[in-house]
Amino acid sequence: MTVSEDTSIRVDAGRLLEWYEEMALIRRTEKAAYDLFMSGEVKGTTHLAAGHEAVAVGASAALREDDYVFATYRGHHHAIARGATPAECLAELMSKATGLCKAKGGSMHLTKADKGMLGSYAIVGSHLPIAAGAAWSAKLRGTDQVAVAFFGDGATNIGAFHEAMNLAAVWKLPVLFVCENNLYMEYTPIASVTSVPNPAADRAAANGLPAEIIDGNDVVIVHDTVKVAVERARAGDGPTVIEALTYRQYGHSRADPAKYRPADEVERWMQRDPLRIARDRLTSLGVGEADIDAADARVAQVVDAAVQEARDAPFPDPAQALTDVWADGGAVWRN
Amino acid sequence: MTVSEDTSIRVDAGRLLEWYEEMALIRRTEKAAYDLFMSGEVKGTTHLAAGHEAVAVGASAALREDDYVFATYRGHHHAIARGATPAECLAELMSKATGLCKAKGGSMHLTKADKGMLGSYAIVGSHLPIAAGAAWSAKLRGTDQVAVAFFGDGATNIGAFHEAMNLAAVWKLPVLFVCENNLYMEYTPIASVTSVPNPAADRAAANGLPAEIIDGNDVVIVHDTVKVAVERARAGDGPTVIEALTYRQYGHSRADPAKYRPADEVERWMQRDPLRIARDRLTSLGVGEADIDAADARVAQVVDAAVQEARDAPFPDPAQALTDVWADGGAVWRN
Amino acid sequence: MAELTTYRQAVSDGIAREMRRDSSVVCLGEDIGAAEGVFKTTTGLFAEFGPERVWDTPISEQAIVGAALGAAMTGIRPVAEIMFSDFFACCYDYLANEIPKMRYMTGGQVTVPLVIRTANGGGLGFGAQHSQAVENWVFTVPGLKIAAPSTPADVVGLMASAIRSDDPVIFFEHKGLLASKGELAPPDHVVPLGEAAVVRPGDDLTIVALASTVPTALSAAEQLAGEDISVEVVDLRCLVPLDAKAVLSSVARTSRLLLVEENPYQGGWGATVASIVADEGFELLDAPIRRVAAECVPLPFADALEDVVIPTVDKVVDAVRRLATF
Amino acid sequence: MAELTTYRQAVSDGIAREMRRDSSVVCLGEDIGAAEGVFKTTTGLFAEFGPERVWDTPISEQAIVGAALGAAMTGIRPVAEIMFSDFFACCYDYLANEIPKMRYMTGGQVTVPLVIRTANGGGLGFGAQHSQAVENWVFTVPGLKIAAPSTPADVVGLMASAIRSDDPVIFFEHKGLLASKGELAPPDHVVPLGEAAVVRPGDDLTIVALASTVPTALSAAEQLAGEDISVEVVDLRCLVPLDAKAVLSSVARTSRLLLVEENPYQGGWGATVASIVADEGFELLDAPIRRVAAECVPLPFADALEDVVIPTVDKVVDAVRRLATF
Ligand SMILES: Cc1ncc(C[n+]2csc(CCOP(=O)(O)OP(=O)(O)O)c2C)c(N)n1
Ligand SMILES: Cc1ncc(C[n+]2csc(CCOP(=O)(O)OP(=O)(O)O)c2C)c(N)n1
Ligand SMILES: [Mg+2]
Ligand SMILES: [Mg+2]
Repeated sequence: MTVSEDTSIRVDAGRLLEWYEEMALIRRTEKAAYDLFMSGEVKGTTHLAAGHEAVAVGASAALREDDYVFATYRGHHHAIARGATPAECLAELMSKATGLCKAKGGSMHLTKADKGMLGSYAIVGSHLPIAAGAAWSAKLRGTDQVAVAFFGDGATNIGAFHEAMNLAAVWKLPVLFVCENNLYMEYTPIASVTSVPNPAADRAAANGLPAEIIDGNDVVIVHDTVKVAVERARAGDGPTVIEALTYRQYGHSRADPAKYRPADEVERWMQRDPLRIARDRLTSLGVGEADIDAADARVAQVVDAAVQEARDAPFPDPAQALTDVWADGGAVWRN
Repeated sequence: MTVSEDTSIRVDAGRLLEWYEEMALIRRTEKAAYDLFMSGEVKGTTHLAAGHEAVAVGASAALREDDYVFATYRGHHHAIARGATPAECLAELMSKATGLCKAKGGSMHLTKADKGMLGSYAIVGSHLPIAAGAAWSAKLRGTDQVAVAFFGDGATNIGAFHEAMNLAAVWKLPVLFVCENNLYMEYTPIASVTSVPNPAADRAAANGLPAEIIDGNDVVIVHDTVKVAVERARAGDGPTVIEALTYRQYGHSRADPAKYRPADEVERWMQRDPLRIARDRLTSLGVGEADIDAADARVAQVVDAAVQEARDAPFPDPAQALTDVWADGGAVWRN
Repeated sequence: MAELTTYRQAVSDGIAREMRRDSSVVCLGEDIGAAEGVFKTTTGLFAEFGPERVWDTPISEQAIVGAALGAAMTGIRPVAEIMFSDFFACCYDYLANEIPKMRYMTGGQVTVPLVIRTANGGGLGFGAQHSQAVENWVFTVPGLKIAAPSTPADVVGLMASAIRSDDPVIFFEHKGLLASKGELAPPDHVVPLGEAAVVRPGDDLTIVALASTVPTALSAAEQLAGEDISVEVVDLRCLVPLDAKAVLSSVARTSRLLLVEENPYQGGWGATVASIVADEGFELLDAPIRRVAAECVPLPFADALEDVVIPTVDKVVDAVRRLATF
Repeated sequence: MAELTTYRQAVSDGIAREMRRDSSVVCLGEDIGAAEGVFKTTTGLFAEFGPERVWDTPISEQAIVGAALGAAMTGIRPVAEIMFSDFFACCYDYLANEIPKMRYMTGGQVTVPLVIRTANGGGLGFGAQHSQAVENWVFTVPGLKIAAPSTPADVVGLMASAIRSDDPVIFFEHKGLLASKGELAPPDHVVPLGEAAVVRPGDDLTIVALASTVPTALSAAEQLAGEDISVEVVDLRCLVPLDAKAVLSSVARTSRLLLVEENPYQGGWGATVASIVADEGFELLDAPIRRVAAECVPLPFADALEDVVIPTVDKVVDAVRRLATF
């Protein structure tokens, strides 16, 4: 790993504690999602982002309320970081009417439009041009909003990534391309199918874009890097590619035990758990263990209540299946 | 233009005269195609490669008979350089039964499979992965054949280019990506929609590939550059990206007068006509004007005869419309 | 008589009218700006609205349509051009998986008011990869509205509806009709999406046609009138919403149905219309439902071959004759 | 009784049998090697044939299918996997414009012996972008053969034909059937492309089904037998070549036709079959042709919603009852 830990970073302890709590909230929600999947209460599939929390929370903290975020099927952390509640996320996963998308989307499609979380996309790379389009829209409307697209290392080998970067560069769009490089596609190591060592960052120059490779498990580093890139974007200086190195703590999806990963690699990365890194930073900033534990306790309460709330929620009315296709709310395609 | 003319290049005069004649043959065929289009004998559209001859002839001279070539809708020069006769090319353009593709393909789809000219592709960029596949096949079969894909500057912004380069690099495929950078897409300057100055070459490093930017109007330079890249490929050292700077002498297609190009730019490039450059080289190698003129005269005769032959050929039997879909020769999709 | 204009000019006019009405309408596509489009269907737009409203793009169909989607989600009404409809295949993920599903998958959170315009169909001798009529490609995907006008006035009227629509609309401009002429649309002309037009009334048989096959059907009908066969021609104008009622009520009177489609028979749009009539109109029918569609082969280049493949007036006349005497 | 195996296992077996027969058969796709495929449909291949015959690819659907095409043109018989059939949209240019047109456009110079396999259809709760049944997408394009087996034995038999075919074949493996069991295919089992199977004989009504809708139709038929309605179930097995004769000859006996399709009604494959019967079988029919297809909406995530959208045994039973008494 080429990440050098920057110990000169300064951060306000109070703010960092908030970030810690937010990361803990995501972690606990993912754990709940896992348990619910294993118990059969979540059907289909689910791609957990445990381990990736620092990317979502650090980036989100550097954004404005009216900025746009685009995520992948592994997107629970981004939904929560943008303000979706664990209850509405879990309800979506559990096929409940109170889900974020009324149980029409599912785990892979969490969307919270009124918080600028413009969707989780399940076709790898598809959202990169869409994010560029949202940034183009901001430019056209003369707002100084920024769009951020989060994507996996695997997405860097698909054509849409290249097209999106080029268009965004030519049009100088206020968009950030943030890669969550967790070393794997589904089960295949990204290095075995990629022509360059840094799948996202090494492609930036091909479109005249600046790139940063950072420790994606350190929320402070993520925040600070994204902040600079956001400022560039708002100033009209165009897109930035950020490659955040991170690791997933569960398998790729469903019950994948991720046996294809060497034990020592897993061990090494577990040592670099984003929650642990944040906790260490907090302690070194003088925050007491009790305060941190209190955050954990609050989170546990919220998520436990969320599970209950989602469990208690009703399944959707079957009639809902035939709504929401058109802007008039209906689904009529013929007379 | 960043091309530095390398005067140290050595080439056999006899060989160069052959190349000159081949280029002249292409030029004259393109002129015939233009005239036939203007007179209504060629319908639809046609994209002439006059001005690009050095790329086709130089590259082809560096290839073996059993190597593979993939071209675009602007591909007459590659078909001829690989051994298609002007008569069969023009017959195809003129919708005649004797056309290369039995008048099923047309100007944009010249193919001469038995000479390894595996097609002209009219969807920008589509052939780049296909060429990679032919190279993969050579590798699988343990031959040391090489595949060469020729494409325009405009094709460098489409996703398939990126996907093809990455796959070819990861699998170390014996494929060359040769860009004919003629500064324009259809009517739009490539620089206005591309994020880097050298649309092909500047993308190579993003896939760990070496790149060369060369004078695409000098057949000797093209030959020598391609030769080195082919040797690399045959040796198992993988793909090379070559960006050959060139210019089209007609408009984009059909009767396009190309008014969008500044007069001085056109003038500058006409000065750098590949035939003129080759002629100058020949003269400086001591070949007499008479010998060169004799080549021109031979070419004129061949092409004039080809026009006549194509004119005299019959239109296809309408029944041919319902053949050649399946390998059994037929087109039956139901019983 | 009203002033005449070309179908080609109607495209530019239709877009310009909406761009004047609504500053959130923005165009993007390859060579659409100063070059005014390779089919000259964006003539005058760059001059009138400038580079802030008319954007030239790289050859990046995914980026074009993807960016249009992102913009549509966030307050813009993009009108994206895909130069030839065959290139829908290069951005089909957006057409099939993203745009039509966005609103539904988000439980109605996001609305997608965009138009994707494209030059569709054959007849200009562009060969297998530049001549396809692909309305049926997008017809396989619920969530897209689909317009395919056959006259200049309908181009303007449907363009108005398409651009004003809060739903995504795929707008097919037929290459073979670009040079054709028809009445100029009056000011504020709006044709609602999903209303077929009876473009020629008749009693003996109903032809349902779309875009290029409308003039083909009309020519056939004219010829058949001389043989005392009275053909009603219904121009569907849209595939979604589909005006099935118009078809069924015409068949209720004529008892005979012929569909004329430019797309290949297999998987063609006419099959769906036929299946609706074979179900809901079964008792109305006095004869088989027939379809004159393209042969199931790629489009050949030579005219002599193309005529064998695509629907022609002769084929339609022949089919009607046989059906009328069934 | 013959040994049982799963549909999932039959996929690997079918491929392995051909790889043993012919060393020019080579597989490529995402996670198909050591990982043995995300659906475990390439189990054992990497172990048996090694990295020279089983290639892991990047997430580059265009490169996968494009490379398969280039290899097929030059002496290899590639078997490419597209993980979910929804991702056909990401490489649709190859499926629609390149592969099916190659032979024709070159006047027969080039042959394209390739197979593209994919996990198709719903029933596993994967939501709108991972659950579509998209046989109808490729059915719009002449030049592709299309197989969609419903039993393990057919998987093996059709896989043999597909891989041996000198034409491009799109091979749909249904996700909802992967865990289902059926008879093991005997050695050298080959099912020709384009032959439908009457999987349950009956007299009162014909159901034409494909892949997942075959078991649905069979369950419905079983239930209806208790009501003295005798249903014949025809498993099409392929869409191209289409065994229209099998459908027509069944309808010739039953006089009633119901099509059961997983794809949406608009643009569904059943519409084409319906239109053939409404034309060539018109005089055979005693009742309307009906189609039980998916509703024209994206596929919702929740089971409670999905059941409203997709064909179910109840819907089929209900449709048959109404048709039988028409
Ligand atoms: C176009 C496309 N191809 C394949 C897939 C199947 N798929 C889903 S996730 C995945 C791996 C993606 O890896 P990466 O981008 O690194 O993201 P991660 O899952 O590691 O977060 C694949 C191949 C898909 N969803 N879309
Ligand atoms: C995917 C796709 N998009 C658009 C087009 C339309 N088109 C044909 S040629 C062309 C310009 C291509 O420019 P370039 O690649 O530089 O090649 P050149 O014509 O200059 O040789 C365009 C946009 C196409 N054929 N395919
Ligand atoms: Mg990853
Ligand atoms: Mg060019």
